[in-house]
Amino acid sequence: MVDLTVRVGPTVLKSPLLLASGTCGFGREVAEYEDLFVIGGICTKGLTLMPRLGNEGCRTAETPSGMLNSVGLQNPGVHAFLRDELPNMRSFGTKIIVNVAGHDTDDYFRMAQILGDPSVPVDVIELNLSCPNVKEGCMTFGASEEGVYQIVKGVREYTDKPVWVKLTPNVTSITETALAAENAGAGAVVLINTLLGMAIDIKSRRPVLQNNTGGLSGPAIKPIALRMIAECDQVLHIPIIGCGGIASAKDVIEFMIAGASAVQIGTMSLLHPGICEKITNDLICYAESESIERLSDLTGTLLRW
Amino acid sequence: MVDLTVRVGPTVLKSPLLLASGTCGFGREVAEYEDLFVIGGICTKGLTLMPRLGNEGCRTAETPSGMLNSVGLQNPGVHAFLRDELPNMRSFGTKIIVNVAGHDTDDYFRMAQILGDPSVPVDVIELNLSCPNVKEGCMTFGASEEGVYQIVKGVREYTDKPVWVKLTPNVTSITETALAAENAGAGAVVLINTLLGMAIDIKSRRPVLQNNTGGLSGPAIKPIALRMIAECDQVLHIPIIGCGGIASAKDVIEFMIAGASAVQIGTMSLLHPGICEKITNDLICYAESESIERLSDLTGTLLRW
Amino acid sequence: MKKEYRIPLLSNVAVGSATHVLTFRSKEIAAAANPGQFVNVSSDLFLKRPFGVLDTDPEAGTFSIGVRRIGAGTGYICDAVPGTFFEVLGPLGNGFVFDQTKRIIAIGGGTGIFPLRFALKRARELGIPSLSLNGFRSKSDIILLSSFEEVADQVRISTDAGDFGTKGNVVNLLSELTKEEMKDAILMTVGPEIMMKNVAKWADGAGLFCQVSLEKRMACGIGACLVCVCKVKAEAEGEPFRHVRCCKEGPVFAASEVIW
Amino acid sequence: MKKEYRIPLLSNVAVGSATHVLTFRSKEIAAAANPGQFVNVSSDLFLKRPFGVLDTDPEAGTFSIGVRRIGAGTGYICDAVPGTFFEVLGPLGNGFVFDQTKRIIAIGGGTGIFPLRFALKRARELGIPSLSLNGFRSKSDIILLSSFEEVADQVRISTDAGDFGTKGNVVNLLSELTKEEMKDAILMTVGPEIMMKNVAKWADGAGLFCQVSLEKRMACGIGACLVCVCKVKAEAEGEPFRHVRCCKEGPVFAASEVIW
Ligand SMILES: Cc1cc2nc3c(=O)[nH]c(=O)nc-3n(C[C@H](O)[C@H](O)[C@H](O)COP(=O)(O)OP(=O)(O)OC[C@H]3O[C@@H](n4cnc5c(N)ncnc54)[C@H](O)[C@@H]3O)c2cc1C
Ligand SMILES: Cc1cc2nc3c(=O)[nH]c(=O)nc-3n(C[C@H](O)[C@H](O)[C@H](O)COP(=O)(O)OP(=O)(O)OC[C@H]3O[C@@H](n4cnc5c(N)ncnc54)[C@H](O)[C@@H]3O)c2cc1C
Ligand SMILES: Cc1cc2nc3c(=O)[nH]c(=O)nc-3n(C[C@H](O)[C@H](O)[C@H](O)COP(=O)(O)O)c2cc1C
Ligand SMILES: Cc1cc2nc3c(=O)[nH]c(=O)nc-3n(C[C@H](O)[C@H](O)[C@H](O)COP(=O)(O)O)c2cc1C
Ligand code: FES
Ligand code: FES
Repeated sequence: MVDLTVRVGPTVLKSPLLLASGTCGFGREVAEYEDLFVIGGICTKGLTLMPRLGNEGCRTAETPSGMLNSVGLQNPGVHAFLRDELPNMRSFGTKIIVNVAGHDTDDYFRMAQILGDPSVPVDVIELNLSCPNVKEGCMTFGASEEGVYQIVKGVREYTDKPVWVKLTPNVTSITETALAAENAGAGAVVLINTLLGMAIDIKSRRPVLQNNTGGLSGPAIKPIALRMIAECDQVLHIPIIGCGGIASAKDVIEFMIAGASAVQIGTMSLLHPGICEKITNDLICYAESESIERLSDLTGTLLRW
Repeated sequence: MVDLTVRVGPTVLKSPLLLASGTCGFGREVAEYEDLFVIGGICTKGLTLMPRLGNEGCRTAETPSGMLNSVGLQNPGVHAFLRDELPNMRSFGTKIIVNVAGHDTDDYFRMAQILGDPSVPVDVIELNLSCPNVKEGCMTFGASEEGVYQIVKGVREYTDKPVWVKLTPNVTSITETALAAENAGAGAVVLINTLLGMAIDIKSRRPVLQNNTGGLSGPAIKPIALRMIAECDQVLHIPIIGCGGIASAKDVIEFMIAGASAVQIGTMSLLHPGICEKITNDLICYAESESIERLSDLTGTLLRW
Repeated sequence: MKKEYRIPLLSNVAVGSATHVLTFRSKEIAAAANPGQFVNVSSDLFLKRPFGVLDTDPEAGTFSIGVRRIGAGTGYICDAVPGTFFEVLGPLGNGFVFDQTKRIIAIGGGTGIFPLRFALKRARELGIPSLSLNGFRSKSDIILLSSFEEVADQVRISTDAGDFGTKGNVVNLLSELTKEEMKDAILMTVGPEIMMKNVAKWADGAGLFCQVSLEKRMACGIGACLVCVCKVKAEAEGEPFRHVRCCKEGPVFAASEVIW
Repeated sequence: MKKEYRIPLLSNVAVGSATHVLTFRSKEIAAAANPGQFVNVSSDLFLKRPFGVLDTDPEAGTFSIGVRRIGAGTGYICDAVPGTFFEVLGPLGNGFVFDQTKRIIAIGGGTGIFPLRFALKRARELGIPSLSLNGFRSKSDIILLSSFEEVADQVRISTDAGDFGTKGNVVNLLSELTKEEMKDAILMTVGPEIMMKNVAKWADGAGLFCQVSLEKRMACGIGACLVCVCKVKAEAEGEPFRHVRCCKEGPVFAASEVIW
């Protein structure tokens, strides 16, 4: 039987499949549909230091093969998370990746200090430098090399836990921000967060989303994610976690071939809870029919023309 | 009856519908399916100074609600175009927008000189600073303010004809490159060209496209195009031509509300030749049911939250 | 473990000009659904569409929904032929609460009448007296009248046009209620937001407990993505309000909680 | 003016394990299609799929295609039930040339046999003697044999497995031809690229004119987008080669032009 285990630096995941931040809350709901014990890990909804109510009004719009969201980081704050959610999450028996977002560099450092403490049972800190739906912080940092470098470097001083850096695709050169993350000590980069988009209601002549813009996710963005991963795979020395529109085992294989050590499933797991089980089964079938012993052998095997 | 006429600076178009560059060749094929006399104009396949054979091998891949192409600017060169295609194009009775692409700044200047000559019957020069499928030039220029400014400024010295600048969405800030175009004297900006993407064949572990990457077009990219147009509409003083995934009259209206004075239809006209006639009819119905006298009144009427 | 079902459409019956009743086979949903809960149904578009459960037949293992044609998604669903397969999640959310209910007044408008039909049926099963008040634009828009008469003790109709029942909207029907009819009654209302808001206001004035079923754009429908939140009153001090999930904590809320 | 047709599927017949013959109603396509031309057919995916025309019935106003199940697009098409509507462009491209043809040898493999069936039918109508050589993997893969026997003067089969006809591939069939049979013959070949390449090589050796039908990924199918180009010999000096559109200048080319 194929070995689904993958490594992301020091972190060993039971499977390359992770649930993406913001699309599985803190796992409670998806746990009713999916055996989380067999997946690689679960990324929490983006946490901030203080609780956030998120954006008001309409938060989603449907688009061709995708959706826009502008949740705006609604979350209970890091302290309530530790108290009310983490113990339950630990019971899933899978890796817990905590997605953190800040207004300013200090926010990131303080959260890294809290979550990075060895006594706090979280496995990985995922720095969200890419949320397009809040006015301050986040994507602003992720859009420049300096922003990424500064935050990752700072965070590294507060924790020895693996730090993954989730980057925004809304940049001219993804390799530059990815390299900045690597140089600052990131354990891995996560590619990609959502692309900034808009939907318009022609009746009211208003943006459908009350935040005016939102993040585009789903299969529509898959070709962009694949390209960015393949680009980064040529220059990075740290692992890449792929994300963006993954809907099938075939997609997972494409992302791994492009350079991903593991992948995150977001929108399609939202729309089809239980999808990880199906993808896992299909990955096993594929590996058996292709006589692949370790799925991780696929990573970065792209043959360029 | 509604007035479909729109103005793009000094250029009066019979309708806001243009056929996008590269998706209608030089109009010969589409003229068999579509009455080009009633549309606003037709943008030629990207021309280069010398003929180009384009990329070898597979040039297209299907993606969810979109496609990748890597034609690589196959074209007969500007001289053969003037001799073999332009006379026929003029017979369509619509505006001719010539899309030009160069290896280097000089290429653009020379083509502007040739096409910008008052004796050459082309109406508009569209500078393609955004083709992702050629190794040199094009997108490299369009990705930076300086690149855009330098080329547009230079081209302006060679011609008095309207110069539209087609920008790449593969940038951190579209308003910066758009403003650079405006400051350099562009008559309009065209937003957007394709997003850089990749597709992978898991059997061969190779990119489907022999050029490795290609440009993503079609409805998948529509939300990104809309957002970029709405962003630019807030800062620009020159007109915007919208492009990206337009498939229906509703889409045209959304693009106009977001800020577009006219729109280009690319991929969906490829897949459904004859679509302009349908969209035109639907636009007329819409305008009548909403008592809109001039369709151009829609432009830039977005009510932000 | 819960799952996304792939189930066939058994029948599709047009009721009124732009409304269809669709019946699906699903033992599990038929057995588990409660009034006010909804199902999230696929179409040929990207996101599923939420619809309140209209009826269940646990013995036959079927359930039905009423669908008004609005846009492309409901268009696809209304046009589907029996035998077509759909991906369906459900039953989802929290429905109406019937505990200690002595008398029910169900107030519906638009597509809101569908879940109320199920609530009235349940009330009948529980032996709770019920009164159904439904508002329509005009006589020709009235649908499912006999179906409501089957399950409600009394059915009253208002029409904006005044060509059937009371002229005006459902609030006019409410204001015609006798003291007797109002006594100990619990209100359940589903319909356009403005209607529910007015019903809630009326209920507040009348001192009656009122449950409302809110509608928000949804993606997952199971509480995972937070795109469907409703604004409700704060619990803790200092909080201006709370954002709760329409699909998980709702869609039915106590009207007194809702910030309109 | 040409147009994109929206036409119903009339019948869908499985022929062999993974191959279907689908018949559509379209007076226009039935009247206009020539052998070797193709139609571009929608599915539930983004791009249309190209298929060679297998047969036409201009009187009934119908045409048919043969479809081998390959991926999601052909899967959708093979599973479609009669009554389903498809968007279809066609007939497209340049088909086989019959001018001054004294004798035809049609050499097919895989899905290539479908357009050849139409070419043989046309040859019969034109009174041109014909010989059909089709290669299959094994006896159980042989399809449409009687249909070819209807229209070709002679039909010969090769199977890789050797359990029917000549053992080996179609080139083995070619090498068995007599001088008589080869005399003045024009070859028409459609099938896997490697097969056509070998046939073309053989034809070159034998001094016979050979037409091949190439397959490239397409988007528009009408010549507007340039994604489907084939590499053919240069015309002008200094040109290394030319890129011509499979969908417009092709799909049928003189084998001697093609750069494999
Ligand atoms: C809990 C709940 C129960 C519902 N019950 C019923 C019912 O029993 N019968 C019925 O006919 N309708 C019901 N609706 C409304 C129904 O979901 C919408 O009419 C439908 O989603 C419209 O889809 P569309 O593609 O036709 O419209 P479009 O306007 O094209 O849809 C665009 C997007 O907006 C969303 N949307 C549009 N209108 C609504 C709405 N009113 N509520 C939520 N999302 C919306 C769609 O889901 C889609 O994502 C219910 C909605 C909710 C939230
Ligand atoms: C001129 C021409 C005539 C053809 N005639 C026939 C015929 O008569 N019968 C038949 O069964 N098949 C024929 N084919 C091949 C048929 O078009 C493909 O098998 C089909 O497109 C595969 O689609 P899919 O979604 O099942 O496969 P996928 O591999 O999933 O398709 C992915 C993409 O690749 C393209 N593609 C895949 N294979 C081919 C191919 N061989 N040629 C061109 N594009 C391809 C698809 O169109 C699609 O865009 C013909 C192809 C061409 C170009
Ligand atoms: C509703 C929603 C909420 C999201 N919230 C977050 C978040 O809090 N933090 C984050 O890093 N990414 C967030 N994302 C982005 C996803 O984690 C993922 O990067 C993106 O959706 C692309 O992957 P997909 O196409 O598989 O969804 C969110 C996405 C969606 C759809
Ligand atoms: C096959 C193909 C070829 C294209 N060639 C060109 C080109 O030569 N020059 C150019 O500026 N844009 C070119 N484009 C980009 C389109 O003009 C358009 O900007 C883009 O496809 C987005 O619009 P759409 O989604 O409507 O297709 C090409 C697009 C496609 C699909
Ligand atoms: S729709 Fe996802 S939380 Fe309600
Ligand atoms: S498929 Fe568009 S030119 Fe051939």
